[in-house]
Amino acid sequence: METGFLQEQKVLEGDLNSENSHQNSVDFLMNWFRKQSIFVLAYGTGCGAIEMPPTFTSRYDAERLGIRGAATPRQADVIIVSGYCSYKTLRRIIRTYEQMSNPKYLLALGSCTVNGGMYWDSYNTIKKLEDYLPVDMYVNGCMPRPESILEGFIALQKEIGEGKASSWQKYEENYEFYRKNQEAVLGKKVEPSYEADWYLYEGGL
Amino acid sequence: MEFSLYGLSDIVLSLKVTALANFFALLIVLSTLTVLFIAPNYRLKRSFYLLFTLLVASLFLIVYAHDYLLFFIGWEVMSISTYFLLSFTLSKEALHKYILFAMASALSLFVAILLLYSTQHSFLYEDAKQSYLAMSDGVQQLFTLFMLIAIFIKLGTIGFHYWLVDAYEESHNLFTPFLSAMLSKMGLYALILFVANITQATYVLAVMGLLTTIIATFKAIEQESIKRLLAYSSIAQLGYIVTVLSVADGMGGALYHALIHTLVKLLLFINIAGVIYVTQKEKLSDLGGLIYKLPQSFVFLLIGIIVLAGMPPLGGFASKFMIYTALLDAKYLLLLAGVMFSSASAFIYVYKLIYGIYLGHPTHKNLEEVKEVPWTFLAPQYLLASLLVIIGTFPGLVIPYINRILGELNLTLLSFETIQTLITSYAQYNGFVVMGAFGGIFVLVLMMFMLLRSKAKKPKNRFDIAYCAEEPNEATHLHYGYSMGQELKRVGLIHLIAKNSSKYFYDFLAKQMQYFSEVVRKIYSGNLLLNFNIAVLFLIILLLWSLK
Amino acid sequence: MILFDLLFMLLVAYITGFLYYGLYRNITARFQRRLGPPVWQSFLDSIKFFSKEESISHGWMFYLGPVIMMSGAIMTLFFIPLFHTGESFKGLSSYGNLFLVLYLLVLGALGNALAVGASGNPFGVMGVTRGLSRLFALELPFYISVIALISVSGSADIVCIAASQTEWNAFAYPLLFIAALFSFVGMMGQAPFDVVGAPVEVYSGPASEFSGKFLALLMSQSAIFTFAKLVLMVHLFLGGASGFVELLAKSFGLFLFVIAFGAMYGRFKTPQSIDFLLKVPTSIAIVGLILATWS
Amino acid sequence: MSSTLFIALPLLFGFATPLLSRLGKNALAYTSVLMQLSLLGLALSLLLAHSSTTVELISIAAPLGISFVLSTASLLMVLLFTLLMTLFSLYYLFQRRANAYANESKFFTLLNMLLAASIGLVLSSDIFNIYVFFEIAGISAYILSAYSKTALALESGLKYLLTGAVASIFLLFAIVLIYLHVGSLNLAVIAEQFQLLPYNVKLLISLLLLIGFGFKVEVFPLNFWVTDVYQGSTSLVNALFSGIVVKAYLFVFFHILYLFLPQGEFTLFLLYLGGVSMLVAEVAGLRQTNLKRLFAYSSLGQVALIFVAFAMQNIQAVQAAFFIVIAHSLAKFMLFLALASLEKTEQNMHIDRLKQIDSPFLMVMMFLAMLSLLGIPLFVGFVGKFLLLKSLAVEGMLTLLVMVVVASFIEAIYYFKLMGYMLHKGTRSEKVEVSLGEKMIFVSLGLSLLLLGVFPMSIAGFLQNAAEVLLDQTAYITLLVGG
Amino acid sequence: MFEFLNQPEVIKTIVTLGAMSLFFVGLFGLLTRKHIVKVFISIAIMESAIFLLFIGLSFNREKVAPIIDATQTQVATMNDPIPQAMILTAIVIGMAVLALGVSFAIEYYKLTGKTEIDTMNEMRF
Repeated sequence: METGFLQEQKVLEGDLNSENSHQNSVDFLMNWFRKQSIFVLAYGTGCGAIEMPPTFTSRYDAERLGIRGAATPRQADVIIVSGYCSYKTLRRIIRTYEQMSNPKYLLALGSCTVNGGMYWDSYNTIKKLEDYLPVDMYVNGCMPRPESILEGFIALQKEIGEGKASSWQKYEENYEFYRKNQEAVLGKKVEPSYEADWYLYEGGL
Repeated sequence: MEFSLYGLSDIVLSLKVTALANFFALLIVLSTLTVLFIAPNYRLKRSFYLLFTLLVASLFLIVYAHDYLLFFIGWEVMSISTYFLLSFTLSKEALHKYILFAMASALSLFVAILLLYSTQHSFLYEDAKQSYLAMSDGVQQLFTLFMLIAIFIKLGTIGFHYWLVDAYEESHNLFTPFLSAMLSKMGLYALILFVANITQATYVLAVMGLLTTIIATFKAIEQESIKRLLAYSSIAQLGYIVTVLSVADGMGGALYHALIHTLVKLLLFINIAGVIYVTQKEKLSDLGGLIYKLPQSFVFLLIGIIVLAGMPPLGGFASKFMIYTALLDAKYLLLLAGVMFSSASAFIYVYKLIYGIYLGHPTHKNLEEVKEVPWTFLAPQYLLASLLVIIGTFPGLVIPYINRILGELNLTLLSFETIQTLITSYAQYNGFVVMGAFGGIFVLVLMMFMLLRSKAKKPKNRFDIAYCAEEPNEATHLHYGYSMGQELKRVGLIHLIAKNSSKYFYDFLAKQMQYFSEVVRKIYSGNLLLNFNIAVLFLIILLLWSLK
Repeated sequence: MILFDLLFMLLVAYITGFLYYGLYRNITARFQRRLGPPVWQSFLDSIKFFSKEESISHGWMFYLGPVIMMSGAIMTLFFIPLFHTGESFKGLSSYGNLFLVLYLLVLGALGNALAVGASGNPFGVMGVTRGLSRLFALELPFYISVIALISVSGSADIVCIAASQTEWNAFAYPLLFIAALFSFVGMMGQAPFDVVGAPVEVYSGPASEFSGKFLALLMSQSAIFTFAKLVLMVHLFLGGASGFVELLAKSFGLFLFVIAFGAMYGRFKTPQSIDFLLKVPTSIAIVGLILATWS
Repeated sequence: MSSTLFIALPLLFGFATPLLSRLGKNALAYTSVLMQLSLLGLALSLLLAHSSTTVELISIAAPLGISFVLSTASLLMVLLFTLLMTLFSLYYLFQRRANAYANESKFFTLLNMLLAASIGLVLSSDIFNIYVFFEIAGISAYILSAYSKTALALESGLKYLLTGAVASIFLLFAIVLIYLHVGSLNLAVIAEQFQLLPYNVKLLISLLLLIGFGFKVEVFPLNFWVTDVYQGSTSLVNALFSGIVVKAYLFVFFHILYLFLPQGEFTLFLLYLGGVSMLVAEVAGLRQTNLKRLFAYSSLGQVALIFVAFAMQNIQAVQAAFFIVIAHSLAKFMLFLALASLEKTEQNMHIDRLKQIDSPFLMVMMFLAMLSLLGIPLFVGFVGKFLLLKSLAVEGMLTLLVMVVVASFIEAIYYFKLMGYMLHKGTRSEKVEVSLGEKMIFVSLGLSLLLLGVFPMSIAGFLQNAAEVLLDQTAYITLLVGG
Repeated sequence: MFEFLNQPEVIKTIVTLGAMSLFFVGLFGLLTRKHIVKVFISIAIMESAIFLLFIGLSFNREKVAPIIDATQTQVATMNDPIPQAMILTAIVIGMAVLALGVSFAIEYYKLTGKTEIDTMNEMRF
């Protein structure tokens, strides 16, 4: 009988391996791989970033679940919006999100991303992240402890494995909506000045 | 063909067709043709062509001369015609620097050959060895000193390279390829003659060669001007040859590398000439991002730098391999390590070169509007690049020719089996297999890679890069690598190389010379009284001296 | 037959490489008192990246970069024999030599550097700059050691060098081995010489612009390349290998040492690492060379 | 009779100039050309008809007389002088600078006196005659130097005169001593008996001769006046000074030296004296910015080179010396004429002005002359320098060889500095017109430099013959005394 | 009383010593005097010293003047005429040179006002 974090590991892995349906075998395989390997952009957008280092280091060791940090958006699968999000940060988050390659997922921490939280009447923070970027998973708490974040990741992994986590497709489908909201906050000459490339896709190499 | 000069029966001169001479003559023909190919792009005066013809003629004279007097005459004519060719573009200071070194080279060669003549009364190459042996020890050293100074100045060996870099940088773009490919080779030819005919000044060559390769490489890394960078690279490459000539069986490697270096420097300088022709910019910091504007040029420069860095599978590796095994054979292990070290350091400037010009971001608006260089620039590059690829694939191809030269010089022949392989006592190398394997693997990997499901999409503009979530724009400084290598100066040993320059020495020398002149010309003070006194003093001294 | 051999070598290298990488992550985790990912985690990562829906390419040079790097790794592998005895699994080593391998070791990295340059990402170029600056210092002790070995064994053929060892070169010439190990740690991208891809400082350096399948390819080549380098070291210093068990044991031992070394030390800055490499390991190597060849 | 003509004709013409100038505006220039041409023709005909050394005696009484010896060597010098004078007259004719020489007839008188004296120096075999021609050449040179009567010209004339006077005193002293001991003025007689004299007398005479001629042949501590004189005089006159006068003095000095001065250590001393002169002159010239003065320093260096070559005292070196004499005379003559053409507005040219001048033709010609002076192959300067250095090497005088080469290098520094100024890229404001006649002269001089450089064998035999004759002491003595 | 002075050796010694001292006086003047005219005078003194020396040493009291007429036909008993001829020539030349020099000096003085030779260094270095 394992004790301590070894036992916890077992519980979490058991949760991961639940069966899923409505996918063909290739998709299933792909999603299984995606689920097993999650690269999280090391980008602290708000106060909740303080909880991320313990999550990824020795105490909580997210790597045992295949979750590890990535420095650049090009390599990341998940971006964590950790708490309140000022306009200034939003601009960066949007750019980073658009630079990540599909499939990509967004994990939002804390109540501030849901409804503004304690910044509900702030003049320079957004209230509802959903209006600007699609969110795959919310993790509640102010701030969520690393356990909660791990919980959130596991839930995300589960959704990925089942093929349900498809916010990136939602973003592409409803781009005008998101774009309008973004421009409403960030102004007409909203950065990024380039257009989302898949939107005007011209073919690859 | 033997004849005498100046109606003096005691001087026998001779022109002779030898395999060595043919080898260099071939290089001259190749360089001349390729360089003339790009000439129509420039508006040049007729006198330029006249002088160029004179230069080429003098090169042929140097190569086919079979005695040191004709050789010297060719050498001087080469220096002077080069002077006037350089005068079309060089600044006054650079020009003066060039000619002073050229004259110093010519005059020390003159002294050397006269010393040679003084014992056996012959300038012929065949008698050189005997003449040398007939000298006393001190004169032998003096002779070697003068001869090597002459050669080193032409080669631009470190310490004697002060003129070379400026001359290369400021010379006409048409002329730089020739300067690097041919004129420095004449120094090499002199060195080969010296080593083969007279004596192998082992330690001097080894030390100078090694210092040259290492110092020039690190100097090249510092440069921001393309032509300066390539000039230092030329110096370093010739340093390899000087090093390898210090060992007994190094001649094969030296000749091989001379061939490769000629081809690659022609290729690189013509490429650079093309880039400068279309962009009018000569600094790495003013260029950048040209890869999609000048794709063909990019590929040729790529081939050039692969050869320059000595990377397999192209010809550069074959010659480096010959050099390494020659040094290994002679058990000059630390020397070999030093040469390999500088060869590894060369990657930096090689990358800096291609990055600064073709990769990264364009630094000026008008760089985004340039077109591919004219075909007159591309055609010689096609020729040279294909030659380099062929030599890389069949590295044994030139061995029979080199063997013919070696046989003529009574040196150990290189072993030769098939044209695909290079065989030395330590190892063999099959260029065909390496090239084939690389090509095959590359194609297979590429095909499999392209079959992958993942779409490769292209960003809409060049500012879409991962930049710490910031949005760069026109004003952002994105072209970074052209100043590559600056941080190396923080390393103590390299700082030592970067900080010091022969410039300080020569400036010091010039200043002292001027002071000296200032003192000496006080004699001509215009004061008759003083001078009469001096004259009488002279008379008295003479009297005392003769009465002693 | 040779094609089969090559394919087999590739397979072995691929599997072993990923295995080693998994073990590397696991063992490093243990050093840090955590559990670490499963052994096959690196493989999963690479397949995940292969299966990304899209990947960003900055033009054809960028596209070709990882391919060149992969080709370089495979070339390196092919020109190093797996075993120094027997007929099979020699790869193409009879057509090449140690000098060729030394150059092939950097071929891929240079090819990739072009791609990084073409991407236009200044952080990538910063990484490349660091890498190239460090490269020559890194190579010098290794070169000296290798030259000494070639000179001692009288051949630049890897098989001959491996076969000529009556006792392991590592014990016969300990100074050379120590110097070469310093370089080897750097070549494996381990601390204290891992400044090239430092994620926090230069945004993961050369890799910063690679996404999706490009990154996956880079990961795969890294696995193959690691294995190739380990085999080279085994042949040069650890008496070679005549069977899989011996090869794996020796190479894993070496690998273990390298990662342990890497886990224990902090990171040198670029000039620091150059300075260190040019002073300490180079001096050791020179002394070693003199001792080895003095006669 | 013919060799006397070389002296008589110019003198005659010189003193007839006041009459000739009455004939018309350009009569003097044209007749001068004619006269020089006839002299040249005479010299050429002598060259063609010439077989062996001839002596010509103007007798006064049976044992006394003035004798001229026309050997191959002296014929060579005469040819050179007449050729240069011809070119000079032609240049004068074409250039038409009447305002610079207001009193043309006097100028021509002096020119012809100079020529006659120079030729006289070369031909005389009588030491007192040498003294007389020495003085005549001197006086005409002083006046020519001070001719324009500006402060600079007068200063240079005065300096020239003072040094010349002192030199002549020493020479006269030497001659007096010689006569007192030998009792004859004939060079051959002196040569026969000189070796019998006591050592101290020989020494004193040698030193006095060295000092006397040393001023004129411009060796190191005695050449301080040269640069001032060149700077103060006009370029036209300088062309003659460096082309003719110095060469005559050099020739006669070494002629005397070969005949009766002590050998051995003294020769070695002369060699090193020449080497040091050359080095000092070139070093001193390094920072010079006044063109005329710069060329003067260069002349000093070149003359010292000739000095070394003559002092070597073997056939090859003397042949080399003749080559350098020819090369230097032609090239310096050309340079000074070019300078005269450039100096239309300003007398003392600063080298900076070379940047302004727009005259490709003159530039090219000056390049040719300078390259020849520097001893670049394909030019005649190289042949001389090469032969000299070769014989130095063969004799094993390596120190001297290195000295000469170093001096050549220093000379190259400032000549190439000049060329750098001439090649300067930028706008050139001063256009210099060069008439067709002038061009012809320059081209012929330049071509001769090139042709002699490429085909030196055409004159090498002649020069070797001249060298042999000059060195052959016994033949000279038998010719004059025994014959 | 001064009969011994008639001895040729004594005469020659006196002449030599006298001429040489004159020469050195001139030389001293040449080397130390700055005024141009004094320099010319020094030169003239030096010249005269040599003339004296020559004439003094070549003249023989025993012999007669070298004039050939009806009575004098023996060349052997005549004094050598050449020194006198030479010295006459030299005096003429020396005179001419000095006259020329003085005329230069006058012209120069008119132009610049300088009389000292050490200040005549408009051209130097």
